[in-house]
Amino acid sequence: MTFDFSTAMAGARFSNPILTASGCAGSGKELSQFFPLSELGAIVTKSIMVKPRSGRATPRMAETPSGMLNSIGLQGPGIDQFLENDIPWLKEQGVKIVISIAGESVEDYAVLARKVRGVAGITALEVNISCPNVENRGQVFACNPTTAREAISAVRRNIGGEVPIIAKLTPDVTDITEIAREVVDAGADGLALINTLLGMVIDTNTMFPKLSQKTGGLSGPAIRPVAVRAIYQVHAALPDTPILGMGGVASGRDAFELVLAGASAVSVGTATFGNPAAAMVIKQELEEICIQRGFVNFRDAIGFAHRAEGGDGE
Amino acid sequence: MTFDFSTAMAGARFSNPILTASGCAGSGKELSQFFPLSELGAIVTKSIMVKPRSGRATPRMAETPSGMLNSIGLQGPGIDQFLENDIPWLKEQGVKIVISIAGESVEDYAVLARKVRGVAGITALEVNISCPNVENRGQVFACNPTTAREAISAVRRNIGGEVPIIAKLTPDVTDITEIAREVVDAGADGLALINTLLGMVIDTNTMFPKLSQKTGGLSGPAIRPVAVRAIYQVHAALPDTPILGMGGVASGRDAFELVLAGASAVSVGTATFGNPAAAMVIKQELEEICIQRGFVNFRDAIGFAHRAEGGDGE
Amino acid sequence: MDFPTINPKAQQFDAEVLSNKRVGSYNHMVFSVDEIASYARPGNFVAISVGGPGTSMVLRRAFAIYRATVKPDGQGLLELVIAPFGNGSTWLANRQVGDLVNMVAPLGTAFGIPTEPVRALLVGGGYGSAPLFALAEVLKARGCRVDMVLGASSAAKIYAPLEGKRSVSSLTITTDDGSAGTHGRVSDVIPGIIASSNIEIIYSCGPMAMLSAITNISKERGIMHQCSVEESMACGIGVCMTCVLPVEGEDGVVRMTRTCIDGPVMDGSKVIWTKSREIPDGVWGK
Amino acid sequence: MDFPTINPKAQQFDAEVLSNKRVGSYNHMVFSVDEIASYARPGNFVAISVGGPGTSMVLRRAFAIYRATVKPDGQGLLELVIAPFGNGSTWLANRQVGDLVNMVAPLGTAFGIPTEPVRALLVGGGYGSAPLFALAEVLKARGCRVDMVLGASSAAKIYAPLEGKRSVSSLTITTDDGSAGTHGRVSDVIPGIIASSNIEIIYSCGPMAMLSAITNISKERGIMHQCSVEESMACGIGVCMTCVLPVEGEDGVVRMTRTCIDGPVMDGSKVIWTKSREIPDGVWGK
Ligand SMILES: Cc1cc2nc3c(=O)[nH]c(=O)nc-3n(C[C@H](O)[C@H](O)[C@H](O)COP(=O)(O)OP(=O)(O)OC[C@H]3O[C@@H](n4cnc5c(N)ncnc54)[C@H](O)[C@@H]3O)c2cc1C
Ligand SMILES: Cc1cc2nc3c(=O)[nH]c(=O)nc-3n(C[C@H](O)[C@H](O)[C@H](O)COP(=O)(O)OP(=O)(O)OC[C@H]3O[C@@H](n4cnc5c(N)ncnc54)[C@H](O)[C@@H]3O)c2cc1C
Ligand SMILES: Cc1cc2nc3c(=O)[nH]c(=O)nc-3n(C[C@H](O)[C@H](O)[C@H](O)COP(=O)(O)O)c2cc1C
Ligand SMILES: Cc1cc2nc3c(=O)[nH]c(=O)nc-3n(C[C@H](O)[C@H](O)[C@H](O)COP(=O)(O)O)c2cc1C
Ligand code: FES
Ligand code: FES
Repeated sequence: MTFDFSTAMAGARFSNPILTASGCAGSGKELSQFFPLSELGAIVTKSIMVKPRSGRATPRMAETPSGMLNSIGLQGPGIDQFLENDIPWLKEQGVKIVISIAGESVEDYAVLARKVRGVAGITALEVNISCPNVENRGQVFACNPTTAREAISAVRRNIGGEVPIIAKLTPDVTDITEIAREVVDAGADGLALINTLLGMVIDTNTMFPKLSQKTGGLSGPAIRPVAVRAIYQVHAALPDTPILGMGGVASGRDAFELVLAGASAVSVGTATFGNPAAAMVIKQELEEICIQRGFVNFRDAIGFAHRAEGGDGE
Repeated sequence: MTFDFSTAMAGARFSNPILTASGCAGSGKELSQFFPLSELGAIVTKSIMVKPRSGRATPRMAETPSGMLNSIGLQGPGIDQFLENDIPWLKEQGVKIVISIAGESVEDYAVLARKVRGVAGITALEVNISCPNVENRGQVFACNPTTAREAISAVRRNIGGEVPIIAKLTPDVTDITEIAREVVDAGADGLALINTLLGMVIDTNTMFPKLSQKTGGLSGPAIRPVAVRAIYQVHAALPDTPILGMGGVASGRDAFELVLAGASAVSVGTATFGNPAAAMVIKQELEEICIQRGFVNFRDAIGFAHRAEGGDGE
Repeated sequence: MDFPTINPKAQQFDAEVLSNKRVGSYNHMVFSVDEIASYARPGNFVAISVGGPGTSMVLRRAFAIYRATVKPDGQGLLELVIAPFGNGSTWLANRQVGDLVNMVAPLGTAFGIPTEPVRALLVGGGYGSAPLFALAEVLKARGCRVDMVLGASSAAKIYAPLEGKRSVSSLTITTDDGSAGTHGRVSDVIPGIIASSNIEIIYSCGPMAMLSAITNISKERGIMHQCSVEESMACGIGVCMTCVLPVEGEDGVVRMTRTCIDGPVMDGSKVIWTKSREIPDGVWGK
Repeated sequence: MDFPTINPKAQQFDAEVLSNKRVGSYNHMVFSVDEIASYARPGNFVAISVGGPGTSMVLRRAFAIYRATVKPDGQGLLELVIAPFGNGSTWLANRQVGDLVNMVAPLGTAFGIPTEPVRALLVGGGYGSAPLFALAEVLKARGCRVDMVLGASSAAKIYAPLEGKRSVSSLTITTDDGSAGTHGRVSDVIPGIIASSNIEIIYSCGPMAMLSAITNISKERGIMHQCSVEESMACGIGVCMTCVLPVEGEDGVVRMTRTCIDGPVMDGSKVIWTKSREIPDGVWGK
């Protein structure tokens, strides 16, 4: 029997469950030197905003134990240039495309959704709501049930019915299931878990925070236990909502861990910085593990850790 | 000029700023085989509850990248046996003692505070409010401003004026400064930051969560960037409230990082598991770094990263 | 009150690798130490930091002491048997002669040695045989008869060096796949040996399921059973409370007891061998 | 649109350590590679994963290629000069002959080589001298006159091997502490050399403050300045956006530009050498 490695999220279908993580795959072209992008389940683009953005000043990163901090600050060309330049090239590669969008206001999300709506061949929309809301004292949309809902509603109203919406949440909240319920209720078809954790590194030589913006987002294997917990909790609370899992996945074993917790597909972020071919290695290892554990369909492994514990030796 | 390594927190004075972290130093006796406890700024005891507690079933731990998960579940003999057996021995060692208490209800905190009030020679009380509140659907006290306040108020009303109260907070909240303000307002003299992050590891062989209780607390260097961020934020918000910093400190450099962020003293937890003498190594390294950076008083380094950035090369 | 504490001889030190040889599925490693070797008793273990500078592994790994000797010139030797399994043990097994590793040793309780000569059965599962050979020598020196049963999943996982075999009167091997000795588990052959050799005490070391099965056999027959348990240990020195088992104390109360301090060698009949993942009813403080 | 992408010759591979020698404060390391060496140009760099299995270091480290050669038998050699500094570079400097390390190479832009013979000044700070010797050879082969200035905090931090010195017409050394050469900074001696040797182009590699100072000197004199910058890089292959500098493009617009793809070699006059920690006004999208 051949193993069926395909997966689906809210109508979006992927030939395999390994995707890139937003902001960790450049424009796609850079990675295509190491493997054909079409080997990915899909590429998730960097989060794109309405207007061009310089991002933050450097230093923008600091390595941390089993992880890193970044404060790129969503550098990018803005949605118009992005749709004109980046998307056509990606389409030529035959890779499924998930566009990630980010806004500074509810209206931004509405504008972005309308722009994406007009583009053919987009498999899904990831809505990064872990951004500061300039209209609300810079509080992150996903940190507040109301603003999280408003951002997702704005996308829902403007995207039309074709493209599934995946809301990307931050783990920096007291109860992530509360935010998850809220955005699903507002029309999200799926959830992306988790974005980075807010962290800081102080340079003990200069005795100032290392990053120019002081705080940054913590990613990498260090945060994997937080990702697994968040995915497990949300999958338990909303078993019918598909989850795109991410956070510290650096091997097939790690991806499998997120899948068992409830992820229908897995994004690879920081691991690509350490190994340009990480997504391909992870994909192959994950397939091997699934087969070794006796799964015939990848989809049977999703959320498998939630089954009742047996009495036998377990 | 000799370096003054002493520090103080809300009236409690320590000959040096290196303490153990609650739950990471056994009864003290075990560590005393590796160094005289009196070399510590203070020993912080495991969190003690009103009644004897078996703690959680095993497995209680899982190693994670640059960290570990634990779900000890506050195993302990209960406050009466603890005060009778553990405390007298610690006093003989000439080490300053910080008692950590943990309750399942507001009344528990009141009872524990009254019990500790009667004991002479206690330098401070650390109040672990990162525990599930059985009266509130098991929600952790420190996750909710109201319950956090109630627990600390109960301690404040019952402890009397002698022993400073240090409230220990969890980082698993949307805004830690909100909780910090609340407990300081309720009478906490200082804050202990941070407790562990909620995490999970799934055993990819059994395909079940590795810990018997599924989730556990993430500690170790992996979480240090979160600790530094939390300490920095809270020190900025409440510059007059002393902070006992902790979270992933494994070297003098790490301790210095937390001090620069705003910690008046530093607790060493997980590092002791990897190296029984960790606290002593860290103490010596921290002293060397402070001197090397030109500090004459340790206390001048506290929160030093908050100064205005200079124009020079920095 | 005299509360339990760690092996009073325990120290922390760097030890040099003197030899590292592959034996079946294992690495037999010899470390140069000082007079600390003279304090190690059969059943004691060492806790080693793994991974080197920049490692992501924050916890020590525990290994049973296979043999501890002091040479005439005063040099101490500690020998371990390592099963390269995950990142930590693999790192250790890859150390080369001349490398230093940081150890805390000796740790934990030792096997109790009877004052009179007795007929003893030693049972080891996998690398659980490691501490049994030194024990066998001590028992022989006391005039005991020593039978041994070693079990593993397959032949390569039986650790039974020649010089070790010398100190036992009989050695029975079982493998799950029949690739060596009797096809089956140690518990299949133990009752027969107890009967034929008139065994008075069982010493065991291996997986928890094996120790639990042996406890059943020994309890039925009223035979003493000292077992070396293996719970996940984060610190090895009694400060983390991760390594506990429900064990009945002298006062009859069952407490969650640290196996790194009150173990690893414990009286099998006092351990409550429940399924893990549950606190049995009646445990103090449940 | 043809958007910038990574060095089209870049590949990922394991390379064996052939030699590792301490030279002053540095380790000169030679790696065995295949024909990839023939694609490396002076200024290109490699990105190496550090720490080995179980490491806590998740990011690659970038190192300038000191020399890339292909032997007659087809074996390629890549040589690097490593300053053991933090955990990553120290790990690398501790690799032994025969060890394998994982590399991505060649990466980034190379120094532009003039088609006509010109009078060139090469300026290196610390290990920034590494890529300059191969550049000097190429320039000499084109008939250029090559002067060189190397600066460092002290003598041990000047990397200037004998065979390297052969390809330059003059070598001036400066040290901050005066332990070798002129007491001072490279920027103190450069104006004099420019004047006396009639320099037409400056190539530089070293700390950002040095590159910025050289840009001022070259701009004043209308001299071309190609510099190899060193921003913290998380990936080295253009996917993380951590390594950016504000750089003026051909369209006159200043953008935050990736130094791992559009650099490390850049036109000094196009870089906006502000204080770090600030986005200069006028940058696109500020
Ligand atoms: C008292 C005692 C004696 C031991 N003696 C030996 C011996 O002689 N030879 C030998 O090869 N190994 C022995 N072990 C097991 C050894 O300590 C390691 O658990 C094992 O080598 C796996 O570690 P790892 O780093 O390779 O695997 P990893 O998977 O990286 O281990 C991860 C973590 O889980 C813990 N862990 C996982 N599984 C177990 C387990 N079954 N038991 C205990 N801890 C676990 C490890 O200690 C570590 O903290 C002993 C363990 C104990 C407690
Ligand atoms: C294009 C380029 C070429 C380089 N060439 C050389 C060379 O030829 N020889 C050499 O010894 N080193 C070179 N470096 C520096 C090298 O990449 C490492 O940054 C340096 O060795 C310190 O790493 P570490 O692991 O020892 O220190 P750590 O402190 O452990 O480094 C931590 C992290 O910070 C980053 N980082 C910290 N400081 C710097 C810095 N000043 N510049 C860049 N990244 C930094 C590192 O990349 C790493 O991710 C080069 C860097 C770049 C970007
Ligand atoms: C350098 C960098 C840039 C990122 N940019 C984005 C982004 O633009 N949009 C977004 O939703 N997440 C962004 N992320 C978060 C990742 O997509 C991912 O959620 C997170 O890093 C955790 O996964 P990892 O541990 O595999 O990296 C970024 C992460 C990094 C490290
Ligand atoms: C095994 C273990 C047990 C702990 N027990 C307690 C406890 O009883 N009370 C408490 O307030 N914190 C407890 N903690 C949290 C630590 O005190 C500390 O806040 C946390 O581990 C972060 O510091 P570290 O990274 O240095 O370990 C425990 C942590 C560990 C790892
Ligand atoms: S291993 Fe830490 S208490 Fe036993
Ligand atoms: S280092 Fe990642 S984009 Fe340049």
